[in-house]
Amino acid sequence: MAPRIATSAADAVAQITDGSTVLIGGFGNAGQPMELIDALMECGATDLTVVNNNAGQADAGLALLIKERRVKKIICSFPRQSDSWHFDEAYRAGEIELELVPQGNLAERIRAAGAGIGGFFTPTGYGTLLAEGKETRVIDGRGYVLESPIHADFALIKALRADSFGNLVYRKTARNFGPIMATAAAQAIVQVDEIVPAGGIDPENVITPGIYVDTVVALGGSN
Amino acid sequence: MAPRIATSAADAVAQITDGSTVLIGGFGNAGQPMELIDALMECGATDLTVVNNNAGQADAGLALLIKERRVKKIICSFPRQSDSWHFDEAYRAGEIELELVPQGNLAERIRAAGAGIGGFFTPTGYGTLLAEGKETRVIDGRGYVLESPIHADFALIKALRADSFGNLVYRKTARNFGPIMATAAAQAIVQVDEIVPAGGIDPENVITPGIYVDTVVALGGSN
Amino acid sequence: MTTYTPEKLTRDEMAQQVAADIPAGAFVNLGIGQPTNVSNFLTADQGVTLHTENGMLGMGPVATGEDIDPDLINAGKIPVTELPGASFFHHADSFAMMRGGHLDVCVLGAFQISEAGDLANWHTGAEGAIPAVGGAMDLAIGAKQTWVMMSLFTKAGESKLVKELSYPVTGLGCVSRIYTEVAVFELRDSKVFVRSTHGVSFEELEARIPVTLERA
Amino acid sequence: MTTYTPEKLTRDEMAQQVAADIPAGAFVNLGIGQPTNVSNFLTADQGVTLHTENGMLGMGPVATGEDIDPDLINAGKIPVTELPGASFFHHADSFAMMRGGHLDVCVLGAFQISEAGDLANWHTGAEGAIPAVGGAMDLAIGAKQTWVMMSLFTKAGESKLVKELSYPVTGLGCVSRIYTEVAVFELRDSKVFVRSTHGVSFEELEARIPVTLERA
Repeated sequence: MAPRIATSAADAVAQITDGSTVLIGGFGNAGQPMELIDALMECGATDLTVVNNNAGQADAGLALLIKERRVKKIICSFPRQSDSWHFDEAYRAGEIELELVPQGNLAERIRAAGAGIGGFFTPTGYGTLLAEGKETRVIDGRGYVLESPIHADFALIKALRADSFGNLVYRKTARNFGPIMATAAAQAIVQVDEIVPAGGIDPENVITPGIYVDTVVALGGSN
Repeated sequence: MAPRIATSAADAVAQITDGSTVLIGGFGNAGQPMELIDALMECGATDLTVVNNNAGQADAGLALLIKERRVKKIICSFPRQSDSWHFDEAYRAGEIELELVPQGNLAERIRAAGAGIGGFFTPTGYGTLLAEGKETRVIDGRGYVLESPIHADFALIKALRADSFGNLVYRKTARNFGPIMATAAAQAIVQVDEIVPAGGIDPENVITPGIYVDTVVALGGSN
Repeated sequence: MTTYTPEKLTRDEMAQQVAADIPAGAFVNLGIGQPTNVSNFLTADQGVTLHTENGMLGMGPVATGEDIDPDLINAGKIPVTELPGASFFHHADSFAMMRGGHLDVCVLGAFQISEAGDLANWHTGAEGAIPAVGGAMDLAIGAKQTWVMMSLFTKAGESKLVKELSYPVTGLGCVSRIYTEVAVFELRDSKVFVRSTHGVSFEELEARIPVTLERA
Repeated sequence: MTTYTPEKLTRDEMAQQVAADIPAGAFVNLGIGQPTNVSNFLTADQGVTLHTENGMLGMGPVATGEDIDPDLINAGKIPVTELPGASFFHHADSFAMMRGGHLDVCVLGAFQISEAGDLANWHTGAEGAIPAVGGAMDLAIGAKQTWVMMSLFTKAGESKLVKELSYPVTGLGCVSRIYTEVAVFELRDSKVFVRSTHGVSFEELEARIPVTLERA
């Protein structure tokens, strides 16, 4: 189905309800869907489980969601940064649950959810604290940890351009988690700079096929 | 390392030795590296394990390798076709081993090898003859089979174009197994229509990054 | 309500029924053989997107004449065309799309279906037969809904809808709808509902099929 | 032979040594911090391709002025440039490249390394510390060779090369080479070889390090 074209970021995230699991794209500021995160802040949904590489920076976006205690749990690889003070405070107060995942396992677990894989053996993390309590196995002499897929209700993603069928292209390292997060969420909500007609993206160059995209909002862009 | 630019298909496959495991791309004729397969035929390597979606058709390419009993084992999803008479004869004579794998598991097993995954739980094949003897597990109410990666010594792949760093683009449904096979082989050998200078392929549109490509031969093309 | 028409459905009428049942905007994979014919009855209004497991969404009609391109084929290795908004992807991504439950409907042929929705369509199990599976097992369990098109009876007159499969299974509990020339069935809650009969009455069907049938 | 120079290596000299040791044509990931400095000493002749785990091969130097593009950053979130022949890919593909053993060399910092090549660099394990791992565990075990750059002693004068880790492990048995200001070590066959010493003698080093050292 062609995606819904939302009229605004607020309209795009309107279906996100309390208790949802939300994948949020981006690595640093590159690919971060800032307007969608701000709209999520404004829409009031709380009790969220958020999956992102980090746990918010400074006083914007995800950091504000955490400050307002709207995130009950975060699954991420790198929460501790020089400007992650809102997470730090919530964590030290015991008011946010942290599931720490090596970055590559985080990516592969998201991909597994989208790909219908029930679990996979990864060498990353074997023998470490982050494998404690997890099933392990030595295969051909190498140690592996069994990791499970991360399914989500929603994904918030930033891409460069969509066509009217929801096919997406990204820009440089802003691609990062977007393509896999789109596959792992029941509803993928995407902000783009522009929407072009079907046929406006070469089929050879589509990075995220439209089948994965449910809602698109065009917000213009700085590029 | 920039790939070796071979002077001919024969030169490209010259390192393939007896007993090698060889991934061969293509689905039907689309993406089939016919010149590389012919060169493999001529180079004399025998006792091969071949991974391909099919088991050869008519009197060309892989079918001839099978006819000449150069393939001791084939891993494929669909050996039986109206024109797979050479495979049929070798199989009925007990002169070729067949490992039959559902097509999606075949693809995922090849991807797993390239991605350093030690094994994965797939729902495909659960409860069927093709899961016999394999570990199974019910996860969240759904049955899964544990499948293992398929590593190879060589991959023979057809792409449309390479740059001098080995970055590849494919053409339409000829892409099929090429990108994943390139990642799963110790040596990926690629035939292309043309080789362009570095910078000749937009970094956003690269399908196979050059890191996976070891040997490239330009053979011109019909397109 | 179980509806009735006096004539058996032709193959085209079966394809037409399947096409009419596909929800607007659905992503659909049509298996090789009879299911491929469904595409001829999809309307532009429906906005259905066709997937082919060899790496494409937005597949168009079969290619003819100068449009034939050996690099653009469907899973049956027939040259096809591409529509605006199409996309290409590699085999692992294509089967991830199927296995991950992203296709709405997949339409397949079958040797047998059990009342629990178990499907057999890949292997007769006959002595000396060379097995081949292709994408059958991925298709069977991948889509949100798996529908089957088949003739209801074998040439010997035996029902292909059975209590338990005698052929090797392709996928367990995956079939939710069966289109045949004499009836359309819906499988849910471990029951077999007869949506319509064609050229036979519900009672005649009951007499010839070894599973308990429910009126829809 | 274990070589000797009278002066300790500066940070730039350490980076220079690492750069000189990287094989021509290698695919390399340089970790955040000191390892990033290695790129300043790679020569064009070497033809080394840099990977950044946030989805790029063919990374160029740090971007300045008008070349700064917020969509083109490295794993340290610093704006960088792209070289001809670069490629972009998503996070799962990028970490598959690492985990699958396709990178030749990865250079990392460390808190501690054991004589078996176990690496600790992600977590001090200190009370109240907020753990963060990022790509450290993927990098440690992913590349064909993992090299470490660090000062050999803590501020308190304790050796970071130890018999067994006291810090939480990042990856087991993964480190094959250690570059420090006073010595370069090669770890193989469960032994620690001293390739060179700088400003200290082999014997002085032996006295300060709690593992058995071998002459190279």
